[in-house]
Amino acid sequence: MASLAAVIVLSLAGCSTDEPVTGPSGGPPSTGAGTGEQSKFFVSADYEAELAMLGATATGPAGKPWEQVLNPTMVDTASFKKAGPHKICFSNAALNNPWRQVGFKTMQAEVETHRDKIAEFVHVDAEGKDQKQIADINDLLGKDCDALIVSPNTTATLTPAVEAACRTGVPVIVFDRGVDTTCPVTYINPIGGYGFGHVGAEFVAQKMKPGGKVLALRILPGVDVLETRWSAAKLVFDRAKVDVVGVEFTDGDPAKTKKIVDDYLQRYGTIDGIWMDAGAVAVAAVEAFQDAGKPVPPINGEDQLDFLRMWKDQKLTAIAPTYPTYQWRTPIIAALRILDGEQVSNPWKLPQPTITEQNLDEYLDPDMPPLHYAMCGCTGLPGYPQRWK
Amino acid sequence: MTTPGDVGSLLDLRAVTKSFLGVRVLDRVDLDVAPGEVHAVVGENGAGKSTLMKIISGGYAPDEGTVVFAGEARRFRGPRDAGRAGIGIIHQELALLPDRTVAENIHLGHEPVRRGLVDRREMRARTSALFASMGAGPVPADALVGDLGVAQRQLVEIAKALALDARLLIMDEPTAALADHEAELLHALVRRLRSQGIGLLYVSHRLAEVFALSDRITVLKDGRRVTTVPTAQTTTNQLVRHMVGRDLSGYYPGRADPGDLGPVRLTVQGGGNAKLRGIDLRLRAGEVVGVGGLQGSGRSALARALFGVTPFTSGVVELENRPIRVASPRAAMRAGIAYVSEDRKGEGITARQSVLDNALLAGRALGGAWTGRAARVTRMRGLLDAVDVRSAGTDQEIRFLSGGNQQKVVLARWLALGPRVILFDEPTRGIDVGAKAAVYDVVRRLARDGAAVLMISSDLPELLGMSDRIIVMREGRIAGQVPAGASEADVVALAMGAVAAT
Amino acid sequence: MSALSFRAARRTVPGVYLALVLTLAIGWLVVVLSGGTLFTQATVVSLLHVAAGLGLVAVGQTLVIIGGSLDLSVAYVVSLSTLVAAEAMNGSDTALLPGVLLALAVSAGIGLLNGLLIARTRIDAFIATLGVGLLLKGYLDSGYDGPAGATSPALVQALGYQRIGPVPMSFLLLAAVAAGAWLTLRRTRFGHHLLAVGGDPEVARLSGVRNDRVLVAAHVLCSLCAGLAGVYLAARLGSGAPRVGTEGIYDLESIAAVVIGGTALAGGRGGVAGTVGGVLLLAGLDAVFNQLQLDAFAKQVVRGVVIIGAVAVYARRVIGKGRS
Amino acid sequence: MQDTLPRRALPVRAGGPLPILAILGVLLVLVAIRQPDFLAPASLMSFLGRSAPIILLAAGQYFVIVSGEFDLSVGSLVTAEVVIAARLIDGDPDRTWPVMALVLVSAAFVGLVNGLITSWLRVPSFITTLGMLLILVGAVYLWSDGSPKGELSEQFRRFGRRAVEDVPVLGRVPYALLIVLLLAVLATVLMRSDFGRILVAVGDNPRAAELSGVRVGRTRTIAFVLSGCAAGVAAILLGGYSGVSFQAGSGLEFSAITAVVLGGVALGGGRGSVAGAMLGALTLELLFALMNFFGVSGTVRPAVQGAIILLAVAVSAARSPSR
Repeated sequence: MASLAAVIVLSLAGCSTDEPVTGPSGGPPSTGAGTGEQSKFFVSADYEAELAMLGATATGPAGKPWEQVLNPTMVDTASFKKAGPHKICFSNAALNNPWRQVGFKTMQAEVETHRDKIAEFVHVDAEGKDQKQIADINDLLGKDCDALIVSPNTTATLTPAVEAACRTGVPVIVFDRGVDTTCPVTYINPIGGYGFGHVGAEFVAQKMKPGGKVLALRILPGVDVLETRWSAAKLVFDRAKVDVVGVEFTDGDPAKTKKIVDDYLQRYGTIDGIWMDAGAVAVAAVEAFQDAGKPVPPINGEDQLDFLRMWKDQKLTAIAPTYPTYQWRTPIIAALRILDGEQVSNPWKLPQPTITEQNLDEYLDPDMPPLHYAMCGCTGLPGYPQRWK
Repeated sequence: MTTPGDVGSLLDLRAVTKSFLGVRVLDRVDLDVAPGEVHAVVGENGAGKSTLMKIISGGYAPDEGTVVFAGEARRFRGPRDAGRAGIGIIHQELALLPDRTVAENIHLGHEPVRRGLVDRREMRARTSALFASMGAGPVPADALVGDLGVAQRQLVEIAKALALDARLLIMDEPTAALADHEAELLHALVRRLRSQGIGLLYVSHRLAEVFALSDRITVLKDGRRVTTVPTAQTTTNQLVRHMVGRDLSGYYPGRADPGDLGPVRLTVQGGGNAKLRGIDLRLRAGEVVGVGGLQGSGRSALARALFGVTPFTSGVVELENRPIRVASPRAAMRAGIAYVSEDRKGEGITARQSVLDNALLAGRALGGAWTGRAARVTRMRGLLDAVDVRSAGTDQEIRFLSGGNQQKVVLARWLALGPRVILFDEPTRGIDVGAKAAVYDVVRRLARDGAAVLMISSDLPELLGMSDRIIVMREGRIAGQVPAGASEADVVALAMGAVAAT
Repeated sequence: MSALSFRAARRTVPGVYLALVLTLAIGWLVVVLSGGTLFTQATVVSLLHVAAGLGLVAVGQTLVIIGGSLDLSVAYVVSLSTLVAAEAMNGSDTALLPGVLLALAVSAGIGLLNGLLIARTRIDAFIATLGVGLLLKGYLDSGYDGPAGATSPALVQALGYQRIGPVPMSFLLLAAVAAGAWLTLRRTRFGHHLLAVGGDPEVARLSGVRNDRVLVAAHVLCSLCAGLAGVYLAARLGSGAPRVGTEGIYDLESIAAVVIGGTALAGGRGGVAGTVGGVLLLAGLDAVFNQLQLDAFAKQVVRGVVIIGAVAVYARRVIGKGRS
Repeated sequence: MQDTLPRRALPVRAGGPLPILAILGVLLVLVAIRQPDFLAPASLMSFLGRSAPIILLAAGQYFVIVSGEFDLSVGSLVTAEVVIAARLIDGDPDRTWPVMALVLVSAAFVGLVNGLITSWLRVPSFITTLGMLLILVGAVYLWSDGSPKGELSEQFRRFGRRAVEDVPVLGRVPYALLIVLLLAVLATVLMRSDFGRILVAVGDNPRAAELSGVRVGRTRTIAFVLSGCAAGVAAILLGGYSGVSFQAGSGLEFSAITAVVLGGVALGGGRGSVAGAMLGALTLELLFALMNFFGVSGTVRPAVQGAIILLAVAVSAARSPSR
């Protein structure tokens, strides 16, 4: 009886997906392509703006992308001018993955370079909980901070707390994920998820054999940064009439990734392109092809060193759009400028470099650990490289 | 006096039959109780009394026959149903929650409510009133039941049944654990309830109190009703004949001759712990020593102390003249002591394991040897055959066996170890007659093979029939000893203290 | 026997409050020595807010655990409830009440499903609620790719941010729910029956308690509490959040708070007062670690030790009592 | 009420592996229909190899569950061991063997601690291992500053990733499969031994076992140690299969418990076979593969999984006569 039920459930579930029949071009024609409806997070204007910025040139000191700005719109900060040394507070969404770890270490190093201006740097980790971060911000507001930096855990849900912080008059600087309010003095982030997703998908779509099959590997559903990446990739694939045979969630688990890739190879014989919304499991995906004895198709990863090394060693056809960790330096720089009454750009759009075949060697550093993010902009900071090891 | 089927009867059972696993536990039993009557039910252990009481109180449904209560044929769906109809029961095994207060336990399932909330004041008041009406000592309504002694718990149990305003009250051995003065209070209470028009079904082993209290007596034997007689028209002797009704001499294996007795196997001097005081004991090889006494008198505590379950905290234990320290069952087993618990389901068997696994459990627990495992299994199969276990095979789960066959498996478990001292606690509780005989044979054979046997039993004929001598316990001490061939009265007198002797 | 003196069943203040006071005292000392302050108004407000969310879930969890059961689906119920409430309200104050009621009704329905699976089909509570949790996860993952809906501004104001002195409304809500649960356990038939079912199902049955109904009702109440926590979080976050329950690890944390509060995992013993203490202890640890800016990972280790240690202490007490 | 049990002879012995075999059979038929070439030796071998870690964890969890306890710490133990191994080896092949030994020993030690706390401090194992879960995750994050460091050597990874090549008929046989087969045989032998029978008896009725001379606490502690060892081996295989990450073991404790229950093992102990538990794990893995083959959307997968677990367990609960 249980088995019978299993059959029913499985077949129902199987039927309910718009899974394309094995073949060159499947998918329900009504939606125009095989990747389904666009997420409700998709904002067409933002998408267009980000794509435009990919080609723009940044202003600011050369070789210091963390101080550069794309399309600057300066705002006046004279009202926040204050004599130092300062107390700077930081409400952090989480520290639970290598990207945030590398970023936070970079930020700490940046703080160290300003010892003369920063008397105290207070950091509170919300452990990935919206609820705790709201409480944390509230808590920090009672601590006489001269500036408050927030890296929100979720855009929508942290908005009220950030607004409350703005109302107290403390200069608020938001980076990484944004908030749905314009009250912070500045919002710092690189070009963004659409750009990331677009670059990877363009590469994969171009390099793969025409009419081939692409497998999209995603980390989790429902995380806004990741959703925007997929939204952009969808547009590229749909426009290029690429057959996206599957969109799977890996939970960032390499074992799960390998199993999924393995089963897709089994099911379709070959997979001609891999697109990923984050690089964490890129190496596992490549390994799955190697272990199955299949050629590794065009793939995108991120700037984590294990992937870059594999790329180099295995001569992969690959690209690494980045979401640079050097953006963790900028909030500190911005905070100090604001407290000095200097103008800053709002939004502060940082360049978002892409690692390609051509510049790969610049980012390969044999001494750094495999999960280090190459685009940290940290080589000149105090404590390098030991701090990041 | 009413006759069965009379319109005036409160409860009327007709041809009630119940089988468990093919064993007929009750066979066409008729029984009736009138309002304001105390109807005693007597019989040996395993005669079917408890099953009958559970059928009346909704714990079991009868296979055949009818239950007529207050003029209506009823088929109770559960204890709640029966309770609501007006049938209360005092359980033999105490059905109380140790982590709840006296008042909460008494009112469980029918808490007084005022404005939607449980009225704790009312509960306390009712509790005090109940104890007052029982004439019992003050049991604080707010004490946790877990903090009470056995006797107080028994009183709580009685109060719990009374709290329901029952029209029929079933008492299943209510005085078994009570001291004399507490039993007297209970008797007074029973008379008071009778005068209020409540019908009482009174199950007891104490014939004296049966005669003192009851209006009529029904005798059950092997699941059948032997007779129902007005109390005034019968005597103890007649009753015992009805209850036993068979030739005891053929039923129990022969006793040991004095010449068969071997050296002293086990001695205890001044043994004591929380439940025992000043235990002096000497067991010789080849003898079966019976242990009598009321429930709670320390009989089981003695066996459990000797087996290291709740060890002696004072005194000296010597096995074959060498002092030993029995700190755990395992230590006891290593010294050659075995123990068959009275609670077969809770402490004897592992219900979902096979017959063979159950039988091998003790041997496996002790033996670390990898060699000879096959031989051990073969030997055990032989033993299981020898004690005549009836099962669908040694791979059958033991829970599907009858109580008697389960007990035989437990016996085989210990026989395989060749124990030098073996302690039996109610070895025949809840098993059928055929199996009893087999158990008796095993007990005697163990003694003949040179073991010292200690056997606890509430079943006086069994105790008298099996033992070479009987020690009787009272309030944690050994009250005295009676030789083989003594009478039930001798044992009872010692067990209850001379005052209450029949 | 007569010499036996009775210990009146004074329901003493659970030991967890002693631990709470000690933790806060030591925490305060360490924080002050390192040059900070622990009991600023902002910190206290934050602490109480964190406690409110977890506390609501944990009070419900206490009820099922007392009944000898367990609920691993609460985290998903919390998430679902935020979404149902926020989507029903859709930013309008007029839909406040219907939104709250709908969220609670949906939660109660899930509790009913849990209860029926456990009481009727006899699936172990662990597996039953794990399975129901997976069902909910599937629904949430496929239905939502991020925060959705908008909580009515009035509710955000009243429940999410309003406070009296340092005490947020949400904590008062927790206090009210906890008081209600306390009263339920102590002063209603259902409460008495629940403690009996958890203590010894057979005794309860013989005493005429309908075990199945009691267990189902406990699960409905537990899910209602989780649903209420969802409503509070919707108010706090301003919208429905499909991952808020799992991010908060409300399933395991609520169980941890319950056992730290002295409720026996086997059922039949304990109460909500202890649970609230357990919640405050966990929130207090949060506060102290925040002030000292210690790693969240170190806190994780401390929590693990506290959970095991607390239960070991309770176990020791029970053993000691059994021997006396 | 034991006495009221129906007398009918059960067609299938409760807790036996037959029901799980039936489910597995149905899933295999579905696979055969949907993806016939999956049953070819090459892909079947690789499937079995990659399923090895969860099968091992299920076997380890079985020992604990059948003795009447829970082990919620295995997932985080796997994570911890993988991260520890990577940091200690740090890509140096010479350290492979000592570190592997250390992984096994430390995993066994964690099991020992779980067992001792549960047995001697009388903390319910659910709580003990929940606390241990938090401690392990916290400690390993703390030790590695929140990001795994170092690298596993190729020698270490070989066990989870490589295979014996050119085997007649089968093609390549993963080392992981060989290891799991060996350990499965050992586990089966163990469960048929005196210790195994005692372990089940302890889960069935600890009181009766104790009064038959069984050292209940020690027996259960050994079960926890076995679970820890299984987690250690699973960590070696999983680390080998997929490399180092903090996600290596996350959620595996629930998968393992689910697998064990699917395999007909009763929570609370006393019933079920280790073969059933391992087959349960295999079934779960096959279910995931099947969902890949059927293209079940990633977001509804948990729901399918939940529904199947509930149905399977409800059916077996309905079949089981004991209440």
